[in-house]
Amino acid sequence: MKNNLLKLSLSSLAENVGIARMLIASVGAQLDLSLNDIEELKVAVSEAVSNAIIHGYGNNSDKLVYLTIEQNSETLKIIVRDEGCGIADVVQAMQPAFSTDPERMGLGFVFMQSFMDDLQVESVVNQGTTVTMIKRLDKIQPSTH
Amino acid sequence: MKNNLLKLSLSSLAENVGIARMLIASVGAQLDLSLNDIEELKVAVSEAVSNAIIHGYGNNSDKLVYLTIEQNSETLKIIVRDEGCGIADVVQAMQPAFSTDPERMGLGFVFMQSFMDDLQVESVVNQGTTVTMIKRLDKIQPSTH
Amino acid sequence: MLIDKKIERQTLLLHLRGELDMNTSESLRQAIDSEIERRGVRTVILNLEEISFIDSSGLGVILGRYKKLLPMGGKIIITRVPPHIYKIMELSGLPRIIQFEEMLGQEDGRKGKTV
Amino acid sequence: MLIDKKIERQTLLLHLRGELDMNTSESLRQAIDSEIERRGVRTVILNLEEISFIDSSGLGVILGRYKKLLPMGGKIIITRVPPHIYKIMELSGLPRIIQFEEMLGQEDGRKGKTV
Ligand SMILES: Nc1ncnc2c1ncn2[C@@H]1O[C@H](COP(=O)(O)OP(=O)(O)O)[C@@H](O)[C@H]1O
Ligand SMILES: Nc1ncnc2c1ncn2[C@@H]1O[C@H](COP(=O)(O)OP(=O)(O)O)[C@@H](O)[C@H]1O
Repeated sequence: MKNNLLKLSLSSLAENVGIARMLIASVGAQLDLSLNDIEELKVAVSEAVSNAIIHGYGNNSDKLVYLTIEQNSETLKIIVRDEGCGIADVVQAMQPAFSTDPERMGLGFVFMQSFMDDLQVESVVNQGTTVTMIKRLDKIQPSTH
Repeated sequence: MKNNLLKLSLSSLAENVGIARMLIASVGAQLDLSLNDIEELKVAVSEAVSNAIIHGYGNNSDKLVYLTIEQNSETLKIIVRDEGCGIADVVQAMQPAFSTDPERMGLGFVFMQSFMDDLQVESVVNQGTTVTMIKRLDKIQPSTH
Repeated sequence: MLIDKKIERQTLLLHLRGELDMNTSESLRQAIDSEIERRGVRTVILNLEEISFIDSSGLGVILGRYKKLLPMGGKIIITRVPPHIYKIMELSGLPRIIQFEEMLGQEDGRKGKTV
Repeated sequence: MLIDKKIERQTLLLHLRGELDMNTSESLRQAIDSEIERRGVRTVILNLEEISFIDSSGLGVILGRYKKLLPMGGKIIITRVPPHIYKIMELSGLPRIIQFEEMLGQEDGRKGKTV
């Protein structure tokens, strides 16, 4: 499998979250991952892109979210970046059930963490947030379908 | 329908042509275009991205192809750009059945032209090619399914 | 997402189709809340059989409806959840709080546990 | 794309599934050419019933096989083309050169013209 690089910048529209998921699903299918692994990658990407739109940009649709997918033989690296409000306390933000929005569950980072092998969050207040997630491909069983 | 901007840079891999098609198909579905219109957009994008990989980059997979989709209420603009070998004579290249590859049909530009309302090709030898295609959305009947 | 609605007395039955994410969960919230307020609905049954995707935005709206109905003496019941959707729900802890019925099996349509 | 192969004497029947583009057309070319060369196949029948996409790369490989078989006294026949795929093929002029059989109708599976 050749190395692959896909970079998608997308308007911060709710409709585009599905497009971001589809992109990672296609890469997962190219890699012949199982449906279960693809499902998990979709959830992780969905959470990170939703956070960028909802929290980073406060649902302002004029902004851009940056999704990078970098794949080599060992790893699939997914980077979701926004140039939004940033997170003052990343450790607190990543706590299960912590949310600054009473209507939300505070499970976004929990899902990203559960479904990926590594999760890094870098954030600067008023400059933006970068979420880097890694899935190790050498640990994954190839799909049997 | 809000304006939307999607920019995808993708490694010049044959596998990625399907990803480019899927991106335009998703945008078409968001816009509630008919299956027939979506099919035509897919062919146009497929031709332009294939040309960038095959002709622009001579199938060298280390390069990047740039796909931009810009949508407002009146138009859907699709730009496919490469930084490859360029085209010396664009008018000749766009002739039906003209191809520099004896195994190919020379129909790529014909398809792009047939399926889009406007097609512009700019190219500089050794610098690359930019194909700009426009679909007018005000002319399209909304889908009935 | 498509929402198919049926109301019988104080029970609202919603059959959902498609993806339940930040883009679509708002319309689910509205569909439920408006019936609670306008028609006094107290039991909401969500048939998730044809849901193909869910994330924390979708789960949040379901939990939010549970929280809204509870003090009114109402309840929410989730039925016919496909296995891959159930996995995500389990991770969120929702099945410990909300009533699940008629679970769908991995391969066939056999009935599973009724919590 | 998946290629399902059957050979009977000098006839090769290929049932194709999926998308026929620059990524997959090369394997179709190889599948046909190797049978022409190794087993002396002279008639190639392509069943396109389950092809969901085609562009000029896919059409080029089909035309190329036609050109290869012609001087050998061979031929290529295309069967069961879905309407939206046929539209693209028509634009390329392929149906004026290559034999099409058992066309699929717009809605039902009724047989259409046999060119
Ligand atoms: N991209 C982001 N920009 C700004 N704040 C963020 C971002 N992502 C997450 N946060 C903050 O972290 C908190 C927890 O995020 P998360 O675990 O995804 O839960 P939820 O989205 O349900 O609130 C959010 O409530 C928000 O305050
Ligand atoms: N992105 C590109 N970079 C360089 N040359 C190109 C590019 N796109 C098209 N061409 C040239 O234009 C010709 C005609 O293109 P097209 O109509 O798509 O037919 P085909 O791809 O079948 O050759 C090609 O054979 C090639 O020489």
